[in-house]
Amino acid sequence: MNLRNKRLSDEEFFKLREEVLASWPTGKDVDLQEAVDYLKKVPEEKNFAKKLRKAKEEGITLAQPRAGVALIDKHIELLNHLSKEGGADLLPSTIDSYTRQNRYEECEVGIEESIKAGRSLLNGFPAVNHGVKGCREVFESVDKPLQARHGTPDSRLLAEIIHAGGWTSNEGGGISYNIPYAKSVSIEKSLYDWQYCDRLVGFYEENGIEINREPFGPLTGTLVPPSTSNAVAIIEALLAAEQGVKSITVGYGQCGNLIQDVAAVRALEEQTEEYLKKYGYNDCVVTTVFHQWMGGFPADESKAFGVISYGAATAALAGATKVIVKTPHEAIGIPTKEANAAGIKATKMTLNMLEGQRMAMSKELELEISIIKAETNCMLDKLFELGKGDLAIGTVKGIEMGVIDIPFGPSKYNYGKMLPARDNQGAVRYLMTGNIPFTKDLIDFNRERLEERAKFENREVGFQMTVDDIFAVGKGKLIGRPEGK
Amino acid sequence: MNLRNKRLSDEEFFKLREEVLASWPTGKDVDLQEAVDYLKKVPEEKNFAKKLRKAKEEGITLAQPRAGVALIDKHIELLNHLSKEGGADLLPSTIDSYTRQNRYEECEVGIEESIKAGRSLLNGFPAVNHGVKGCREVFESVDKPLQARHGTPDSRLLAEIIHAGGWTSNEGGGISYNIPYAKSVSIEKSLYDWQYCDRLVGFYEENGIEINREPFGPLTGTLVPPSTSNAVAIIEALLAAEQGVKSITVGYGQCGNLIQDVAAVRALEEQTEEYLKKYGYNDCVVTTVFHQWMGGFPADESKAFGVISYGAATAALAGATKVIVKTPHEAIGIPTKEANAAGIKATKMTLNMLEGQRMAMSKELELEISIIKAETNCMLDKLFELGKGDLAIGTVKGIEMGVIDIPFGPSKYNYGKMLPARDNQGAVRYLMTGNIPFTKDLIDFNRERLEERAKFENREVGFQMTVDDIFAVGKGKLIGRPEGK
Amino acid sequence: MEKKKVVLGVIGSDCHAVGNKILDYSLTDAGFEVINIGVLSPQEDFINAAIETNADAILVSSLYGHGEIDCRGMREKCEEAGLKDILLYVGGNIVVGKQDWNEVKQRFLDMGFDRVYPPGTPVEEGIRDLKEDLNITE
Amino acid sequence: MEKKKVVLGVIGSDCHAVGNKILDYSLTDAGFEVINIGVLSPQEDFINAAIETNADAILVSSLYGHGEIDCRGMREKCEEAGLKDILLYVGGNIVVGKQDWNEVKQRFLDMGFDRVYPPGTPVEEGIRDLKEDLNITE
Ligand code: B12
Ligand code: B12
Repeated sequence: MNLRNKRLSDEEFFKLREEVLASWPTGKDVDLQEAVDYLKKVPEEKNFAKKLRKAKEEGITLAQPRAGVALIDKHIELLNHLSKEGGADLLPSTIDSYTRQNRYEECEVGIEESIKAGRSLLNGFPAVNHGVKGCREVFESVDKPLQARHGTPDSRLLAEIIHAGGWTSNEGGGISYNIPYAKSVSIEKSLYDWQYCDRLVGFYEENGIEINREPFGPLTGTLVPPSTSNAVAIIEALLAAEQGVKSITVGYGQCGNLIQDVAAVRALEEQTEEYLKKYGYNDCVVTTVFHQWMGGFPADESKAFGVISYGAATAALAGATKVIVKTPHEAIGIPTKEANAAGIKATKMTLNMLEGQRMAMSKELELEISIIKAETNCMLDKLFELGKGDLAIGTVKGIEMGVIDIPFGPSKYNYGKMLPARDNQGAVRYLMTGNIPFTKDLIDFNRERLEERAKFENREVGFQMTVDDIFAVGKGKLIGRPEGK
Repeated sequence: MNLRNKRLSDEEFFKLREEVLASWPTGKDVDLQEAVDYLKKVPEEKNFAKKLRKAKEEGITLAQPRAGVALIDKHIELLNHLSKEGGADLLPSTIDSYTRQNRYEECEVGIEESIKAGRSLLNGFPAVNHGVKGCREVFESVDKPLQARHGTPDSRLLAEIIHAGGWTSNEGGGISYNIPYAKSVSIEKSLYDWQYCDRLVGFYEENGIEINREPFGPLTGTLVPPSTSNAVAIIEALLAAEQGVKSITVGYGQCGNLIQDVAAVRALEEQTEEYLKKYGYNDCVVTTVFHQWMGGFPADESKAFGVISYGAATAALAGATKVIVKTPHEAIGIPTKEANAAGIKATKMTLNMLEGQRMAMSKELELEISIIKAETNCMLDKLFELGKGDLAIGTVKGIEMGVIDIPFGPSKYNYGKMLPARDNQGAVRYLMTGNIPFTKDLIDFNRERLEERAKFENREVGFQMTVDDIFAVGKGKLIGRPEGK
Repeated sequence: MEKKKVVLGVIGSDCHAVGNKILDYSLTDAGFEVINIGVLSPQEDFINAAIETNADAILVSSLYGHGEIDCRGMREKCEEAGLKDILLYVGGNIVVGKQDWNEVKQRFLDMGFDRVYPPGTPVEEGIRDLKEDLNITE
Repeated sequence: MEKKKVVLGVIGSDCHAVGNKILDYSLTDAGFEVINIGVLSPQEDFINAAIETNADAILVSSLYGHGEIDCRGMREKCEEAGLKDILLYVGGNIVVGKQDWNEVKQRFLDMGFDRVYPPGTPVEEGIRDLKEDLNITE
């Protein structure tokens, strides 16, 4: 492995490919040329990249759920319910957690036990085990574009199987599907493996098949400051573009302060486009995805509807191309198909009421956008510097040094010294910056905002705020204030 | 009856009072002096006016449901459920429709049949029939301030009974509880009867009891342009202030375009305060109430949650002092207590997430505020002119002439030539102004906005837009566009 | 062909006017002669209007929940007034709360209504049924 | 008094780290010595850590839904490894989906867990129980 931000050569790619396909029996059924032919016949409205581009042009926000169960027939039933009853615009297949760790033997156990128990014992669809045939069966039984959503550091075999299966989008990236999802996979390894996934998409693009790629925006879903997730999204977009990816959806997870959230999406879209242009990737279509609140949810279903709808409203006002939908069961467990459809319906109703409405520009919004962009630039500039111009190398070094530092990331490769907390309006700020190379102005700005809250709450700025904020939404508030405040 | 905008003399008031109390047997139990003593003992947190003032100072938005059933014990059970399980901040007692028409005999039938059937056959709480004693029983069994919410052109006896019963707020007004609720009650008569209700509150104020009054903002709840409902609210505020009312909550029903809705609430609060000052009422406390969407609802409960939460978010961003909550049963029928609590919980969750957040000022918001204020001024100026300075007289004449014209008002005293429709962003505009005395600039502005929509939809501006807009929200959209648009 | 006449109104102490205005507009548009007695109308007003105009059908709306009380005995009063077998429809939100629709429907059929419509019924459905019941062919 | 030792971790292929970090922080704060093996931990890692440190209790978190598969046989493995009667707690979102809690609890009690916690259990509750079960008096 010799990681650089450079398009994998055909030689390297096809050599790796042999290993990849040999790693589990279903790998041998992937035939790239046959897959290209298959994908050429996919109608326009079932192609993920095309549907996203159209939505962007029309200025509308599409709704997409998360969903996946162990068995093919149940999975088809589920997806059709979400499409027809729920009104989903885009369909997912959430992949189970064993597959994410490449533990396909355990998937077999999960599949068998699910058949026996008559209910899914897996938390997602084990696409590798079901193989190209199974994936196509699903794809041919639904009426919308399909995407794999997972959290897999090494998703090379998965990518081969789902794309050959007709699924025209894959979520993930070398950072975003490592640090929140793994403990001991090096960044070098996961970036390299995701170059493979991106290169595969690049290969399809060169053969006339549009396939969408989506870095996972929310990361740990827990108080991630916008500039941190935006920086990661932009890195992954640049790395993907280098491998030939053309349709890129950058993502962001709702923090809860409306102006900050809108600013984050706007900054994300603009900066992604700027960086892509700057580094010579001129023919990418950049779209955005907004994730409804990704942290701990309230257990009460009515309250959950409030969180869901507020997220939908924010997505619309931000002008995101799509929104990922939560469900009223979020706090408890994987939703039933009914609960999942309910989340989509509340979302779509809200989107429909806000169709065509955008948050107007204001002094406050302008300020937030400029702060987020400045913070993001600090991180990205440093990575390029560390990599002497090579972003892949810079990223490995930078994450090791804490230039990018993801709160609550379980990976041992994460620096883990940054701490976030909400300010007095609920915007997520940097409480401790660890090694993030911010300018003094930016550090002061973050600090001042937190001091304002501390004063209001009559306590010190500190880790207790972070802890309180983690539980706040679950308890029915945005900001974790002391009792009686 | 000699209607003028002049504080009723004690002589006139107490003479009328005899008749009023004699109109139904429970009237004789109202003893004003005893009521003052009773109300003096009401703790601060159960006084409506005080709780609203505190919320305004703290900049928070309170949530209040609508609810009422025929029998006292069931009504108490209902209110306690909404307070404890739902988390309502303020409690209502919605009055049944027979009481609203002063048909107390039919209430008796409804009460009896409800006992027999074991379910409420009345659509609200018949407070007059239950009398002071019944109202106090309710009040003493709950832990929050109580308000009567109804739609009664002549609510004099009702007002006497509820206030003596410890309920410290009364909704309504001579226009807002006539035109949407009656067919053949003259404006002269209803304004006069509401002067009585206001004077009663003034009497209490003079005796040291704070009581809140709330003109009914949404009127027919169906595409009412902001300036029309704002004008009515300001008139009723001025008329109430003249009778000695000090705590006034002006209201507005959500139209659905976020900027227009926020602008409407801001304009309403500012202009009400301006007009009160201008006419010498310097010690009134003005608060605002935002009604979640008052028109036809979607029957699907998840979609209803979307509408409810979006309304809650708008209320918070507008900075309204309270929000009136809808329920997931809205399209079908009076909600169960569980459904009602569910609506409150979704609302409060949304309010909590937005606590302290306000929509920032922008060019767009500024424009909307200025349009609404200009339109409102056109109507109010004309009324003062018609009344030669007397607003009560001017209002009677003005409504007859269509200076104020409420869409879909069933009253024969309503002019009925104005037609509203949504523009291309969903804001409600004047399609036909009838006799409303707008300047040419304002008429052109409304027209241009509608033409923009017509162009987009490739059809003419016209009544079909209005019809389509009436059904739109029920069908899951804000704007009633032709198929495929 | 002569236009069929329908009496339209909202019964009892009910003030919901929007649906009534839409029904008036749509029925007229569909070729009926509409006698609209509006909101807040007692049974007697429906019956008198039907007698005066020799109407073919009475369309009762009830939105506010008291429909069950307000509609009782209406069929009998029609008969007494000599309106034999006049078509009697009712629609809107005719009872208090979310109740089992089949039961609700039966209650109103038992009262003598020919057709009973659930909340949110599209106008087109009422018009289609009217044409069928009055043997109108386009 | 010597600190009681608890092994803490998230079992199986589960990466949910936030609750784990909070539990670590709170247990330490409450006076326990915490051996936190973190996320993505197989049964063996819990057991080895408990043996190495001579721990008093093992606290298993499972959030992602595979808890039922991942926890099976854990009590037996403890016994085999010589951890006789070690306290075994499990909590989080331990099964797939919203299921009847009493049934779920029974399933895990039958597997040999001493205490089983539903979603969203406050940390304080776990700490209170630990103190009770380990006879810690403040
Ligand atoms: C944040 C989050 C994520 C983040 C996690 C980031 C990270 N690395 O930590 C991300 C986005 C990466 C993620 C991924 C996934 N997630 Co997740 N996630 C959540 C979420 C929203 C919040 C979890 C959280 O941090 N809560 C805050 C902490 C403080 O609370 P806690 O974790 O519940 O822990 C507390 C208590 O439970 C208790 N506790 C926990 N363990 C124990 C043990 C004992 C003994 C005791 C006494 C107490 C106790 O104390 C803790 C501290 O207070 C929950 C839903 C929710 N709760 O709202 C879903 C949820 C846990 N995730 C779920 C799933 C399925 C997944 C995925 C498989 C993706 C998918 N299919 O959607 C992947 C998992 C990948 C993997 N390999 O594990 C499901 C689990 C479903 C089920 N059990 O049926 C949930 C419930 C959502 C849902 N309803 O579908 N997730
Ligand atoms: C707007 C509205 C109001 C406005 C009415 C303004 C006005 N003057 O018109 C205001 C705010 C004043 C109001 C007041 C009240 N309302 Co109201 N209102 C509504 C609301 C939101 C929409 C009604 C509407 O205009 N729909 C649009 C029109 C086009 O549709 P429609 O009325 O349903 O009529 C269509 C069809 O039903 C059908 N149809 C109707 N009749 C018939 C008859 C036949 C034969 C056929 C074929 C078809 C048919 O065709 C019509 C045209 O398409 C409904 C709930 C909802 N639907 O979302 C509640 C609702 C009707 N109101 C209700 C109530 C209870 C009241 C109040 C008593 C206050 C309260 N307790 O909350 C007062 C009534 C006072 C009184 N004396 O009547 C309840 C009735 C409850 C029940 N039946 O169990 C409802 C259902 C809300 C609820 N869930 O609580 N209301």
